[in-house]
Amino acid sequence: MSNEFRRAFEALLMVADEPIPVSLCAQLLEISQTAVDELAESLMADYEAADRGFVLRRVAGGYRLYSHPDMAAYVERFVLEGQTARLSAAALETLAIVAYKQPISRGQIAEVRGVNVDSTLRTLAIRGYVAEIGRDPGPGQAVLFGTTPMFLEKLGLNDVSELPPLADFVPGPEVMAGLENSLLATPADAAEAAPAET
Amino acid sequence: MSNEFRRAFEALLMVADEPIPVSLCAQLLEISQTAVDELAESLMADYEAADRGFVLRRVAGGYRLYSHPDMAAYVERFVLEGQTARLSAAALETLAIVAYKQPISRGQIAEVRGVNVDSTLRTLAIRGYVAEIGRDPGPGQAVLFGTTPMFLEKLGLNDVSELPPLADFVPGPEVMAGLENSLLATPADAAEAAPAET
Amino acid sequence: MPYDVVTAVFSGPFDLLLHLISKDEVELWEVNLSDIVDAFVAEIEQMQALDLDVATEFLLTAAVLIELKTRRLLPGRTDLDLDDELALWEERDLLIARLLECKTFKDAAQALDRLADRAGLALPRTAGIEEAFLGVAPDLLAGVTPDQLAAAFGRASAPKPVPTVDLDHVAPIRASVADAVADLVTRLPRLGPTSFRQLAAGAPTRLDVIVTFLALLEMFKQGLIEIEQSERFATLRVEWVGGEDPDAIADLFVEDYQG
Repeated sequence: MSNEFRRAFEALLMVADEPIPVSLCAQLLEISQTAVDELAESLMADYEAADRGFVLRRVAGGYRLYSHPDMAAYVERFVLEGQTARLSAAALETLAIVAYKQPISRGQIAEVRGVNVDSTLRTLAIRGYVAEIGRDPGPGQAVLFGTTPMFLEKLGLNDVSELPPLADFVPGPEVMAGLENSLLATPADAAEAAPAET
Repeated sequence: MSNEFRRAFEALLMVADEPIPVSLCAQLLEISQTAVDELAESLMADYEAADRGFVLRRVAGGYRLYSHPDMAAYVERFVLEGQTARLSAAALETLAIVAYKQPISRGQIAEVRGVNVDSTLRTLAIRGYVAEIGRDPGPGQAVLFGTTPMFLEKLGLNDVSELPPLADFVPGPEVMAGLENSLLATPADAAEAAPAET
Repeated sequence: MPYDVVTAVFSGPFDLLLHLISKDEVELWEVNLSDIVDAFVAEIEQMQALDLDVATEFLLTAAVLIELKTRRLLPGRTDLDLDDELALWEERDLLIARLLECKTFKDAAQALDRLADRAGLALPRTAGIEEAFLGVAPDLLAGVTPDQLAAAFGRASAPKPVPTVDLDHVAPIRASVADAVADLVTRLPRLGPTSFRQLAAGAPTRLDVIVTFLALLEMFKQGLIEIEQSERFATLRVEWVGGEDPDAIADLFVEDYQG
């Protein structure tokens, strides 16, 4: 099997978040599905022979790279001690925007928050709190996000309609005045004012 | 370097969705940061020697796996999302000013650009290239902006010190002389220096 | 906003001026200052909808350019005050320094763009934690109540504090431009044809000279005055063409500037 196809296949596997269907592999590499399977098998053998810390698996009709089961203990520690072990205040805000404004696109969330939300959304999606629930019919067909049944379950809700009404939280005039004053706030004040969400 | 550490490192890289900070690698593998760097370097060489379709890179202070740049054509066909729109010239120039002069206030950027930069800064923040990184301790306590880890990632840099030196872009004496001649103030000088003018 | 339309083409006054100077890149020094100044002013005139805050730097740059042009066109200036002369040179050097800085960052921006292009050929792995490990992962929503979520939404969607724009250097000029317009609107009809030099003769400071420029520029734009140059190397003549009721016009202007 040509080196070019092998390298291209590896590149695709590296950037894929989910198993890539065999048919899609074949289409992207412009080879037959049988050739894809052969390529995958030789790669699997390759990785095993080189004693890599990852494996290539065929799952649900597609191919995906996984961490090697032998290394599970390290991965578990990573999950527990890594950066994704906490829900930051920023992540909670992003989740709240998805919950109240769903369906909503990545760009719309970023507009509201004024910062890039790619990695936060990814974390929330990996954890199963939010998911893609559709596509914007407009040009660009942006992915639209919404909350999942797991999210509702974690918050003890039956339905998003049970979320507290927003009117209660629309800032009143005194908050607006406070905002204006906050221009003069010191960094220390600002840190205090932002509740430490975990 | 032990095979176990190498495999564990590869397994971690497989499940990370952002660069894994060197310190976290060291903590999880229970080896020194120097050892992590050595491990990473040997892996990079390893992947290159085996002509893999992916590369290991050190970006924004951590390690992360990427598809090989040679395979960009295949990967682009596959990953339609995340292909971010190009930054406008104005946004790029503002970004350059922030990158080279950080931490820098809105007013200081506006001074260099000669225009109000509020909307440009907001775009850069939403795109994740810049963020508020502090407050000027002086009167007014202006918000100070700096570049983000995502900026480093998008540029493939480990650290802002890897930016090409600003001195490389300072126009040469011929541009200086050209500008001076173009903006000559006195008719006498003009006559001398610009005989072609009619 | 019209401001954005303008900046889409030229991201600032220095950018615009650089563009005008190096348009005929062949021989930088053969560019005619008069042409540059005319083109620059023409560009500003297209920014009519631009509010003065945004336009200030454009106008200040224009003022320096116009003065440079005026000086260059004036023959035999033995009568000129040495302080004035030095001040103009300072203005010019400052402008050149800013143009150089602008060019430096323009070129740096292109280098960053190239770096990003190159880095963009490699895409990062984003798969994240595998399903098998999600059971181990700490519950990120543990202890989070619906009310906390609503509060988080309130924080996220609350209007951000309006960014403070440093107007310290603008504010006094704004006031003075309005004053200068008001002043000129009453003076000019009585003076008949005059020259910029005469008008600025009594100006106590550099700032007042610039403000007079800005005021004339604005009045020219509004069709209240004619600015003309009878021949090369002649003085810039200024003449009132705005009609008979200066008081009403003056009021209008002051409002315009402060609104």
